Amino acid sequence: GQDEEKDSGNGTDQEEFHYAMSGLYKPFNFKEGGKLKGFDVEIGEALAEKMGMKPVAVTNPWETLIQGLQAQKFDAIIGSMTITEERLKSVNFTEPYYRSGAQIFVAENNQDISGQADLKGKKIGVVKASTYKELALQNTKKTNIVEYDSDITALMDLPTGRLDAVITDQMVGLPIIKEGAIKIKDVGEPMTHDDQGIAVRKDDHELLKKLNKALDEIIKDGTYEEISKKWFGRNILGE
Amino acid sequence: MITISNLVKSFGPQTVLQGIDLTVTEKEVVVIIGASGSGKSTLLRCINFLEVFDKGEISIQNKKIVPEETNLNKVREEVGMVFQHFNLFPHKNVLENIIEAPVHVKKMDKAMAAEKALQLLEKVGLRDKAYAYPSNLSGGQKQRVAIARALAMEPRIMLFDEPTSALDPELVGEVLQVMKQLAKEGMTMVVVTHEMGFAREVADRIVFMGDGKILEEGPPEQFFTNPQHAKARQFLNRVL
Amino acid sequence: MITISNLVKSFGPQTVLQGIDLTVTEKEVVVIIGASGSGKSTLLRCINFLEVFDKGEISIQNKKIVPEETNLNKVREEVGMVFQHFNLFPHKNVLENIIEAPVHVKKMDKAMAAEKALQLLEKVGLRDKAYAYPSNLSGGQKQRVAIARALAMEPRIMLFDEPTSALDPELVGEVLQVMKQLAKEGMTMVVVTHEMGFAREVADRIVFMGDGKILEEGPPEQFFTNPQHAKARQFLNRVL
Amino acid sequence: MIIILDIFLNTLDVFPRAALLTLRLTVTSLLLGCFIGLIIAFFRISSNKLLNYVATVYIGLIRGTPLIVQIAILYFGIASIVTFSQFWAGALALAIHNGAYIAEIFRGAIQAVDRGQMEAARSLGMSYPLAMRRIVLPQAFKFSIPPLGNQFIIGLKDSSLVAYVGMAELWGSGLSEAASNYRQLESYIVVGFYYLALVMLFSFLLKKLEKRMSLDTKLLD
Amino acid sequence: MIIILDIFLNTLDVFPRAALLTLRLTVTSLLLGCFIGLIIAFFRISSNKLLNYVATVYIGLIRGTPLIVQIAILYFGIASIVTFSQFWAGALALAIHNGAYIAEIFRGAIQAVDRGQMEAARSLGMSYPLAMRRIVLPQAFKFSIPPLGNQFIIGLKDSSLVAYVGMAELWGSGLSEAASNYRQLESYIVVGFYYLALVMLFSFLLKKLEKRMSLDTKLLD
Ligand SMILES: Nc1ncnc2c1ncn2[C@@H]1O[C@H](COP(=O)(O)OP(=O)(O)OP(=O)(O)O)[C@@H](O)[C@H]1O
Ligand SMILES: Nc1ncnc2c1ncn2[C@@H]1O[C@H](COP(=O)(O)OP(=O)(O)OP(=O)(O)O)[C@@H](O)[C@H]1O
Ligand SMILES: [Mg+2]
Ligand SMILES: [Mg+2]
Repeated sequence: GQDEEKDSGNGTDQEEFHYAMSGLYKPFNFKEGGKLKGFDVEIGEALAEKMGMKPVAVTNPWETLIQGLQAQKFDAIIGSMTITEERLKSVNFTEPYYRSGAQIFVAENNQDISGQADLKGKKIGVVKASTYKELALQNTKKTNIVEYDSDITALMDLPTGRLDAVITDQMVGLPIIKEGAIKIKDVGEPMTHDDQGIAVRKDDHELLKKLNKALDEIIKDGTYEEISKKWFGRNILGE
Repeated sequence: MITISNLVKSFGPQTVLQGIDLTVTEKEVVVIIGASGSGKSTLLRCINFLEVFDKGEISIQNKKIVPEETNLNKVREEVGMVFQHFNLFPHKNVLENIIEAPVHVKKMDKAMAAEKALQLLEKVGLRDKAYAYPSNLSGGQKQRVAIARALAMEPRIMLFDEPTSALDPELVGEVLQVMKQLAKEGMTMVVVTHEMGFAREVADRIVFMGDGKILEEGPPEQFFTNPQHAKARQFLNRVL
Repeated sequence: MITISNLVKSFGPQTVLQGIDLTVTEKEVVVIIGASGSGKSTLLRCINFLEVFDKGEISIQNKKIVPEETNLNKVREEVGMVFQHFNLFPHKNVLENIIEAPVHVKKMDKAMAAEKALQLLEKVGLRDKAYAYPSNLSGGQKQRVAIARALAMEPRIMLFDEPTSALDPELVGEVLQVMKQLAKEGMTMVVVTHEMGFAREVADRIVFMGDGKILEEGPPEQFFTNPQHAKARQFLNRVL
Repeated sequence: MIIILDIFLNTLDVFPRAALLTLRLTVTSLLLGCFIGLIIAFFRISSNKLLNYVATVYIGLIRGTPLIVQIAILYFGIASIVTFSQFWAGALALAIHNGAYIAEIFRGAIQAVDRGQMEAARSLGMSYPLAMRRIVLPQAFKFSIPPLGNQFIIGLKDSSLVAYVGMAELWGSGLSEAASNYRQLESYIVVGFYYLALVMLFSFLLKKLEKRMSLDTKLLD
Repeated sequence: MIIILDIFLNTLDVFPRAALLTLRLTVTSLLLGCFIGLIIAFFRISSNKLLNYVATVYIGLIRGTPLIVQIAILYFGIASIVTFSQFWAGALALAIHNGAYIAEIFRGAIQAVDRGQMEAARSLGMSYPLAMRRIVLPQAFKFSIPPLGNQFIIGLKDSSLVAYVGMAELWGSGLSEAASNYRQLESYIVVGFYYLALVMLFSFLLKKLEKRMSLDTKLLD
């Protein structure tokens, strides 16, 4: 439990940096053997080091991440959150820490859907409170959209036939296809190019400044590239 | 009519019937008496195969009944039973109680069954209660309905297990009256009762049970005036 | 000792006590009798303030008790009560039952309370049951413990509400014996009972209640041999 | 307060429909659950050791694990055999859950019917199934009305857990709503009121039914 | 089957610890719940109209809405007043939920103690609180052991719902595990077994306790 983290490392008197994610978004953030792992987790650790703080990664349900941030349950969200106008009303974002795109995934044996044009009237799964819901709405009726807690659960429901397609980040689906863990495939071009940012509270200008500075530093000194290569085999910062 | 030989029945370690031999002939009225726990009810329930017995034989109408082979439901149609606690069906009215089995077991036409039920109710003096529910009847009325219900299946034998002992004293008479009438009409009856007056007046034979055995039997005059077995004397001293 | 004047008590629409006037003097034994439902228990419970009465006054030891102003717990310390159903505390043994109130209400030293409790048990003949639990006592023993428990608070008055009517007949004597002893020692007592023999022998005065009123009172000799009120005569005819 | 009222008014196109879905889900799963429950109850009272064992294990598994775990397992487990729509997958999961509890209700009710009723029926020549159907079950049914009603209300609340598999019933809609208006607390309170209203409605109907029944059962002896 | 065993063995560093957290959560929330329950039970039996009303509304709200909705509301509601750690926020939410059910258990148990006990105690000069504490409550406590044990088992299973607020107890860990090994069904079955083991353990302990208690209560009259 995260409650134990407070008393875990009092050897140093470093200030703690609590950053949150859903923990259900492999390979960006997920738990293995009870330990949080993934790209987001390591970015957070690298940033904390630059800021001279002690990193503490925590999980929180995706749909309540912003609420949790505002309730001061943690200091920042490093959870693969896309920067949107809507979200900017509630929180501030750092510069993008990676760029990705929304991708359509379908069951491996699906022959009907080969791109965005085929989504009309299809049952589409997305994660709750995601930007992908808006994308889905552009292509199908509201009643055809099924919302999940986790992208992985949504993808799992493709082979069962309960869903025709899932829209989520390309980086989430591609490793699964590579592992062959769920029988799915990606179709068509990425639908968007999204900037992913680190969210902080609106009034927390100091942390925003420090995070942007630290982000710049890890990109410049190659730490970022190292982490990115480890998880994706390439640099996902993009342009 | 009924021939029982060497009937043995145990509940767990306790042997409740220890080899009963008993014959009941056509139109005979046999009254079984004995102390509480002596096995009277168990014997009656065995005759109706409501209890599975361990050893022995029961023949009804000269046919040996083997529980595994015989359709016991058919046997039970021939053997009516009246219980101490009436066991009327509370969710059905008096008429429905009576026609339930004729209609659903004998597949009798409903209207015909109802007509016959009303005749039976007439006979037990409850014609006007045909549409009452059991909860609105007195104990004596309930028991008379229960008798009519059993008679509706036109059984050849009627078993009564203490039919009056759950009744207020002032209601006992009306039930005994119906039973006497039945005996007079020639029904074969086996009656467990504590009503010694009834036994004396109506029984053709008294069977006295103790400890799961028949200790003494004989015509009522002889049994009541000159009981042979010590336990019978003791019992009579207590109840008379 | 106790002065009750114009006591009125209703339960909903039913007026159970319709203006009771009664005085009990020091060391007097008053026995209240009357038909079931006449208000005897209610009167007793009012004296102990277990019931809130509607009108009237009760003074104890010449002090008028106003329920809102007086510490009723203090009053109850002075007025012991024995109930028909004993109401022993089942999770405590006999000794603990007796010392419970002295220790926790009067803050008496535990050892001292226990010593006194043993003396009281001696008095009611149950010294050897000090460590038994209520469930292992007979009804008569329970009631004697209940009396000892009430006495342990050293009350000035003892109220008894049918202390023997929940007992098997053969156990009534032992409880009455203890009560007689108590009366002989000069305890002020108000007793509701159906034991006419006890009333006749021990009472200084009989109070006869009917319909929530005191219909007649007087010394037992006079009351039992020559009752004035028609209802009293009727009542005595029934119970004697 | 104003925010809550605001959200309430703004969601009038969403939540009432979601409440209907919740109701449909509840009623469907309870009816299916009664069916399962009746069968399992017969297994429990049967003298057949195997049937008995099946019923005991089933009830033990269901009562020994959280509903959310059961829903998750059934949702994916059933999918590997046959594909149901989301609604039916959810309803079936709830029905299998409720079935265990309803089985115990029916068993209790059947055993609460006086043994003399079965004996009297048998002594009239009725077969066991006939006696069960015509004499025992109608009486048992009356005994089971109050606990069944209670189970219905529990089932209504429990249906919120199928939001986990993405169903847009009341709670699922509440989650979506809150995620898009960033007013979690207030949105959840509005959802809570919908549930409360449904539960109160059902408690009320239930009490009426019970009163009517108890008038009827005055006829019982 | 092999996959299940595999997952079981691979998660031996996760799930047993998660099970412990589930236990801690359950015990903490039940103890807190007993405390809340006792107070609310007194409110319910009190003659004070206001306290009575408070208790009735509290119990009605809790029993009229799904636990998941309550957890969500309390998690964010409490957060807007005072910040608790995740553990305490979850435990408190469960406690407030269980408190309502436990209050009804205690109320029933107190009312099951013979009225004569209170009267006898009062007649000996004991004050109401003293009589309640020394005479009525010890007896009520015995009556409430079986339903409390039952509530404990319900609470154990219900604790799975705090996974919603991100706690890594059994079910939360199961979700995480499944999201990383892509083996949902099998992971959930493993979690189910952990719950089953805990529930069976507690049922067993409970039966022992009840047996011991019933030996004790032979001493009651
Ligand atoms: N179903 C049962 N299981 C165990 N023991 C039983 C059962 N039915 C009866 N017995 C026992 O068998 C013995 C005989 O019982 P039975 O009812 O036949 O006696 P009875 O002569 O009818 O007595 P009563 O006059 O009290 O009705 C008793 O000791 C009784 O306890
Ligand atoms: N708590 C109560 N609520 C309502 N009515 C009550 C209550 N207690 C007593 N009564 C009614 O008050 C009347 C007098 O009761 P009470 O117990 O004082 O009579 P009693 O003379 O002691 O009778 P008994 O000899 O049966 O004990 C009765 O009609 C009774 O039903
Ligand atoms: Mg018998
Ligand atoms: Mg009285």
